[in-house]
Amino acid sequence: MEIEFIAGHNLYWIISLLLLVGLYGMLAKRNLVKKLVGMNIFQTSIILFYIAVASKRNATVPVIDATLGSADPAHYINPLPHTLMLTAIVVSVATTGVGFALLISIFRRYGTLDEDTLLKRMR
Amino acid sequence: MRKISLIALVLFGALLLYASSGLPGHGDPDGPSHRERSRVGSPVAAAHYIRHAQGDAASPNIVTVVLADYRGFDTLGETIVVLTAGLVCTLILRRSP
Amino acid sequence: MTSSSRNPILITASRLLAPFIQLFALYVIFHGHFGPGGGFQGGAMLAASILMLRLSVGAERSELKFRKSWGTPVGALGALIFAGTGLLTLLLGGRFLEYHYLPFPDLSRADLHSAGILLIEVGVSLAVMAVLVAIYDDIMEGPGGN
Amino acid sequence: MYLGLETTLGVLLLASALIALRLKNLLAAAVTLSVFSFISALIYLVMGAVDVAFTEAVVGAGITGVLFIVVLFHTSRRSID
Repeated sequence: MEIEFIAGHNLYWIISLLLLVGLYGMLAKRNLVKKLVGMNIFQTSIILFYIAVASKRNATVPVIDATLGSADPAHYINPLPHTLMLTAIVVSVATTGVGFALLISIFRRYGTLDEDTLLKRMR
Repeated sequence: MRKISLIALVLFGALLLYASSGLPGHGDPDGPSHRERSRVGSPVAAAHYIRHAQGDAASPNIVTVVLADYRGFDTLGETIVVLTAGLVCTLILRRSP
Repeated sequence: MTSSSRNPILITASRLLAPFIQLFALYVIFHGHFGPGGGFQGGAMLAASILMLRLSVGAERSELKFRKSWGTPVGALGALIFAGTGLLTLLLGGRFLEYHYLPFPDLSRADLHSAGILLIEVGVSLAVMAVLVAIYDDIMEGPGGN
Repeated sequence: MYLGLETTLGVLLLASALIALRLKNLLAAAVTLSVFSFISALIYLVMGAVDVAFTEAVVGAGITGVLFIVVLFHTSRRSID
């Protein structure tokens, strides 16, 4: 446990805790809107993990600078995870919209969003 | 909250913390995805993209070039996923009761 | 929830701000080659401006900008622009989305790729804008709603 | 790069996530989720992902917040946990 290891890995620990917080929200909370909040936190932690893996010390943003040129890839941050996560964010808001549609449909039919009451009324 | 889900959550967290110790350090320039060649000698995609993006598509923003040119088929799939999500919303909410 | 507010400050400010937001969104879409930006961000900004109008001036008057029935057709049109660019290069002898077969004369290979990326960004932004506005409209206007 | 700044913002992110899950007023939880999105956009910006930060700031803080609040006005606004 030297100091370099902690400085290099503390962000991963924070991301793991964030993923656990999102999973806790999805498992333990009884309100369905709270479950969606937990799902958003979960998605953000995964996106954050990809961006953390992509970052590179002593490198700049992935837009080609004329003074640096594109000869040495060590000058630029890895652009591939950025691309994948860019589409993942927009897809995540669209899927959250589908979740909202299901939520409103459930509320119109059963009149509640609490999980236990919902399971009782569905019986 | 039931006890078994709490136990599963704690075990999952311990597994995540254990697995993250095997990753390269944050911002390490010698990480596996930042190298020119992988461990078995095949070229890594990111270095190729950074080298050739401006020459191939005349645009300095590498993310845009990878998004729409090198991986354009992937983006087509994502667009269709977004469109499908909109259609599903319409089908769920505007259905006559 | 009332669909329009009665506050004149909100109505005036949002009607004044919306064209500038849309102008900046167009700048983001068409400047995506040279700086941060692109189709996804620009489409989301266009959708945000239309959602702001929907919330402030009411659904009836904001329908002058984007009708409620346009959601699915415009989204499908965006995906069709994307797929049509790929099919065009396929018909002209290349592979799917191989932009240097596009029929623009007097352009070098790299500039043809740049033009193809621009076409695709327009399609993506149309699809994203239409779908995000359509989700909002569906939530507001479903059967049994207000 | 800015490891101290990233860690500080990460702790703020955890705190806002926990607050968003604990609040009983769902409208306040939705607004706290917007705050969460903004802090995560800041972290992306510090890590050098400008495009992702831009998308997160527009989508996560603008459109997701609007959709959450509209859904809350159509359903119930209080939660029992």
